[in-house]
Amino acid sequence: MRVLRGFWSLVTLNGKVMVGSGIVGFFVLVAILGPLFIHQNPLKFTSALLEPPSAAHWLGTNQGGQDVFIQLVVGTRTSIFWAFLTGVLVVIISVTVGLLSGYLGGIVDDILSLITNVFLVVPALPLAILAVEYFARTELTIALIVAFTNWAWGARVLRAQTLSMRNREFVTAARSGGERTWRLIFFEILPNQLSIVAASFITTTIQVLLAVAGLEFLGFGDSATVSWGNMLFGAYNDSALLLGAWWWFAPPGLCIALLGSGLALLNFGIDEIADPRLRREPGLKVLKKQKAVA
Amino acid sequence: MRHLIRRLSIYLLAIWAAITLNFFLPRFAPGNPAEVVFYRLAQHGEASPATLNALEAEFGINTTDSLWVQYLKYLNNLIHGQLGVSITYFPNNVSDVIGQNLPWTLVLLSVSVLISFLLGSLIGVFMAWKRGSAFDTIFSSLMTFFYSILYPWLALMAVYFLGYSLGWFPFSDAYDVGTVVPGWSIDFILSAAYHAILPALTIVVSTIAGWMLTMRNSMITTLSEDYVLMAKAKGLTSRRVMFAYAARNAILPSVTGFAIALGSVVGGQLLVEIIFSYPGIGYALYQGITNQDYALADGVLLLVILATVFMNLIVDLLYTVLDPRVRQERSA
Amino acid sequence: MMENNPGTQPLLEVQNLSVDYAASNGIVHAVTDVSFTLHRGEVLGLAGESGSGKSTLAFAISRLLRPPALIASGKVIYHPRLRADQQQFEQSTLPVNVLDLTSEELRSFRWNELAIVFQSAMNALNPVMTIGAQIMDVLKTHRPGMSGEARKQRAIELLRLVGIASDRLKSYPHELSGGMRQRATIAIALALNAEIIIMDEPTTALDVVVQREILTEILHLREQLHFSVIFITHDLSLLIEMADLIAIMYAGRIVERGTQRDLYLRPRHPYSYGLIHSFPTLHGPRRRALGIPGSPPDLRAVPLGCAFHPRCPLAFGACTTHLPALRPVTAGSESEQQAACHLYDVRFTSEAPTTQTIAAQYAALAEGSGTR
Amino acid sequence: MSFSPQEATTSGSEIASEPILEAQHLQKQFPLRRLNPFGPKRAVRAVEDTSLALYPGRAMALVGESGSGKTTIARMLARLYTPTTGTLSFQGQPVGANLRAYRRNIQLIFQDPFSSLNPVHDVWYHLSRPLKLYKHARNNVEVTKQALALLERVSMTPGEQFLHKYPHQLSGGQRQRVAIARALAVQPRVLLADEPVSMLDVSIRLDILNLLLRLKEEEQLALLYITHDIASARYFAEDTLVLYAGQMVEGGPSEEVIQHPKHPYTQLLLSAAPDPDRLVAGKGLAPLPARGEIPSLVTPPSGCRFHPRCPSAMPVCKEHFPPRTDLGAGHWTHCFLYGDGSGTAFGGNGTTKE
Repeated sequence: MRVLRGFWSLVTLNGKVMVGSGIVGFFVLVAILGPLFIHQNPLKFTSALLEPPSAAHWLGTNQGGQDVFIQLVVGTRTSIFWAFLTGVLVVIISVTVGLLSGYLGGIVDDILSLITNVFLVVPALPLAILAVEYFARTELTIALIVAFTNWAWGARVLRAQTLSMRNREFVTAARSGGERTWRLIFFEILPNQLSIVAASFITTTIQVLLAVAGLEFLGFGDSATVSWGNMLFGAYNDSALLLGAWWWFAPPGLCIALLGSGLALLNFGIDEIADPRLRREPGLKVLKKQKAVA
Repeated sequence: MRHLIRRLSIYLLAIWAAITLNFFLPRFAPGNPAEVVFYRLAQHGEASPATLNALEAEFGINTTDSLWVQYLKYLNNLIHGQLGVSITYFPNNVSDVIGQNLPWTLVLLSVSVLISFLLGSLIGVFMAWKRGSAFDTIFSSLMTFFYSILYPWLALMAVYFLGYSLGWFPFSDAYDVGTVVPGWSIDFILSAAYHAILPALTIVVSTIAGWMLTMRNSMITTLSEDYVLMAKAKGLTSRRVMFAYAARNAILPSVTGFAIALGSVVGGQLLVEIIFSYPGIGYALYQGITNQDYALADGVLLLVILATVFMNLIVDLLYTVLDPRVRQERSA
Repeated sequence: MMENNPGTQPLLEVQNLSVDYAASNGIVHAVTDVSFTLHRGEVLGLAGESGSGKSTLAFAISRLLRPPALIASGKVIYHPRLRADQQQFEQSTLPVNVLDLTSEELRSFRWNELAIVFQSAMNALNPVMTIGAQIMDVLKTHRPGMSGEARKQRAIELLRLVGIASDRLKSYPHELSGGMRQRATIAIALALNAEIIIMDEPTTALDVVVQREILTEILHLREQLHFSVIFITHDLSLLIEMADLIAIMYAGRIVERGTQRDLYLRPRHPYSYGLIHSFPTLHGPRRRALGIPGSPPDLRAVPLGCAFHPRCPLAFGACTTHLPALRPVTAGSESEQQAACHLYDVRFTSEAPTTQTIAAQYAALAEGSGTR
Repeated sequence: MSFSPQEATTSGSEIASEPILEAQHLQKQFPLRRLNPFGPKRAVRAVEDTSLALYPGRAMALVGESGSGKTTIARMLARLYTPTTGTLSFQGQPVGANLRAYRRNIQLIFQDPFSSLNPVHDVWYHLSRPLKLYKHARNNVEVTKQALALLERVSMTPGEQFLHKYPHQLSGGQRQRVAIARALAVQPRVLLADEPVSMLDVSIRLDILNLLLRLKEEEQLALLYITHDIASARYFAEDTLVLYAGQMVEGGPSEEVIQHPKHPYTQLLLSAAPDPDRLVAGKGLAPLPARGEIPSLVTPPSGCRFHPRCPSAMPVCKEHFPPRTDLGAGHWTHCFLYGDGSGTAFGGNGTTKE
């Protein structure tokens, strides 16, 4: 109960966090519960070809007569699942690299930051295409390759943070008190970086969501799976544009943008909580009426 | 100097890593890409056993050369600009295809990235300066939505609504193929500009939010610095305080961010070109991918990586000019 | 050029100034009902600990407060004088309320009449602009008629004035040592011959030797250029050596003010006494000193009555209920010493305590804690 | 009242006990990274040839400006830095590789109580770690009991009220008390206090200094007090050692060093220190005998590093670092103006007191 209340107060602390978690929460709920209400194979072909939205097909049908709404709901689960899973994977890599590189310094840091910098310089999408084209087209391949090409940014941020924190006096104090290195890293430094890790997880998830959808759009996805990116691939390849079937390609992209906005809001909110300078002060409204302030 | 040499070594390593990855991946990947390509060529009726041999050499199959010899040969070919033969545009060389498409990409990319960066940063400056105003609130909301938009989707929407339905702008090709001839004529330039509007708009809209956000946050942090307060206390005009003191410093993290974001912008550009059938290297890449034309696709990707690394170097140089602290380290 | 004796003509009168901070859990009074007068050519010292409101007061006077701070009430009256040598922000000698200036008037008031030296020169200088450019910036804005060459000459002259070689004109702030940077900010402050220079802990970040050099420099420049100084610091021992008048702040209010001599030799407010004796001495007997028990108050919960009463060894009943006002410590004396303490209010005490009485009470307190 | 600094300020000969911690010829260089591996090796020469000894129940002050190497010395004594050369011995035994055993006896107190406590941990956690690490407490019940006792010892009563507070809920003085309690939890014999009050409000500084003095007397702790404020060195420590740019310039009984400074740098430091008594004596700010700032320690001046600023510098000062000259009563200095007739006396009474 206390945990729940703590969570609630955290969420309501900041307007952006509130709206953001509302949006993300909605999509997560759809991803978990949505498919339970759908008893139809989303890939089933019917004879109702290219129908615009109607009561029977809320978002119309595509060229194969498949129901776009049903695909969207089922795709929500796939897309969110893989985005979050990849996000977690990326964060694990970046936290490990960032903390080790920043804390240990020396030759370990030299090597790790060199690799990090190389990955920062190389554009992620072309590198991912280069890597993905020779492998089997599955969602897992995409997840692994996206993780492989997107971890560097988070690692760089965490390294910089760790580096500045390593010389903070409380770490030196704990060290001179006789604490072991792993305890210094995980009990003294890491807890202070949770907001950064959270922010980096969210930013990464947005990146990953877009990167996965981008690769799927290029046709590297598993065509037997329904996801937002695969829907876009299908729509584009089957000339939805020329057929004028906006209901086919608009919804999946909109969902990506909305989920991304929700995540972005969460992220901005966390930034504001962590850096009070970004917060809007409550007294601002009063102030405008005050003549004496420049 | 130190700083630049360190950066240079990173760039060289990045290029080497990309090239090496490109060499080894097809050799260790499951299956035989040479055969795939060969069968595709066979469908076009352009395959002979000699072609298969050439292809197998390219992918390192059925060759007596050791891996190292192959690697060195591959590097040698690269240095001489030989990226192999394209199947899609058979019998053209990949380098010729890229050479034809590259200018379109470069012009479109540089124009739209510059507009996006400058405009986004400028809006960010004003958002921070007028924090809490209607201007800030409206752009903040827009920024949140466009922050995480998928390039190809935005492109599809633009093509469908602004191009296809309303018919305001052309939405395929880089110029009116039927009526104008490429050259330095007014007609051609106007036509090219007209055709570039939608793709450029797509790139600007999908990247601008990032610059706005970076600049706004950085500017807010800078505005609370003492030197901005002192500039105000000195009685300088608002414009001077805002630009010469606050924005001039706030732009520094933005420039660093610019380098990092370049990669994703370039990736986005490739996708946008596909949707607009814009004859840049993104379009060539798509041809390569859909036709399993590995030589073409890999050539484009390598070039893109190389170009991005090069642009990073330019941004680094720019940063050195902008920040005297780094400049001093260079001379030290 | 200086036709009046220092200390006779009022230059800046602060009247009942209050500054509030709008915090999420209500309003915090950072500065409450502060009044004082700065005369021409005077060095006024403002001393206080963190949270005493001394810096907020300085920012309020110069109208540089940032949200969520706001000026709740009060006036800051500035008495301009005609100066033949330069452009004036207003062509009259009528007093003006700085808080009523329009933004254009304010812009012209700033630096022409009032300049500021900030605490950390490293942070107060624009890191991407040369020192010279930051000086010439002021001249360009406020002296539009000046030629580029004249601006440059003036900048060199200013740097020389504070002891910086002219070849430093093209240096960036990070290329200078800490002491040099602070000198450069002083040079900027002198650029327009401002009447008032507010110095907000200008030497706190510096080492003792450099600190002393710069203080000597400031006093020397004042002799030459006749500006007035409001000098803000937490280090009372510095003020005693260099200020003409000292005001001591506690929890947003002035609790005592007087000449430097009076304050050092005969502090009247128990807080002033405690603060002066919080500094170990270099000479004389080494005796146990106690400082002041307890901590400065949290401004979100300032004690009722006199804010100092929980820490005061001489507190009595009235201190917990009635707010003391500043009043002369000895009725009818020519000295300007004033203290906000009920011990000097005939309504509460028949006989005002001497410094010795306060010392004895503090000593008793030390005795008590020694056996703890 | 147990405080009587004068009694403790005895001449060096009366120190009865053996030093508990002794440092001999400590030197520390921080190598700088080189771009060119064949180029000259560069290093920050932070501390040169420093020897000092700490005694139980006595305090020694290290006085110097920023860049003088005082913090580096403290961190070498705490073995947070490994000395480049020199030896450390604890109770006559050389300090070996077992740092945890060493740290059982030596504890450090930091300058900034706002950063020396971890913002995510409460007071109980901060005190529990040393108690558990050094096995002074076996379980959480014992930790709580001992934590309360520790809070009591640093005058934070009632302790229950503070036990579960986080650093941001405490005032600066309270945080520094918690930091001291954390150091005491180890049950050390030596406390190294690195500017323990310079970040605190003026009025509560003496309170913390008095607390440390009480601990020194009650528990016979050996104290090293690092400060830039020479007046507080006089208040706090029996002995004072003055550092300039990584070199020891003068040392001895505090009263002796401060009232009769011999080294030109010590004299400069004293004339720059705020001294309201000068106001009473007559005219305001006294002119300084020298100007300038501490030189770069990457390319420090040769010989005595003070020579470029020294008003009495002689050619020999550029050549060598002066040897130690004993001035009697435990007072010594490294300056060519004294001893061996290699220079003339400086600053009036150059002779020793005997």
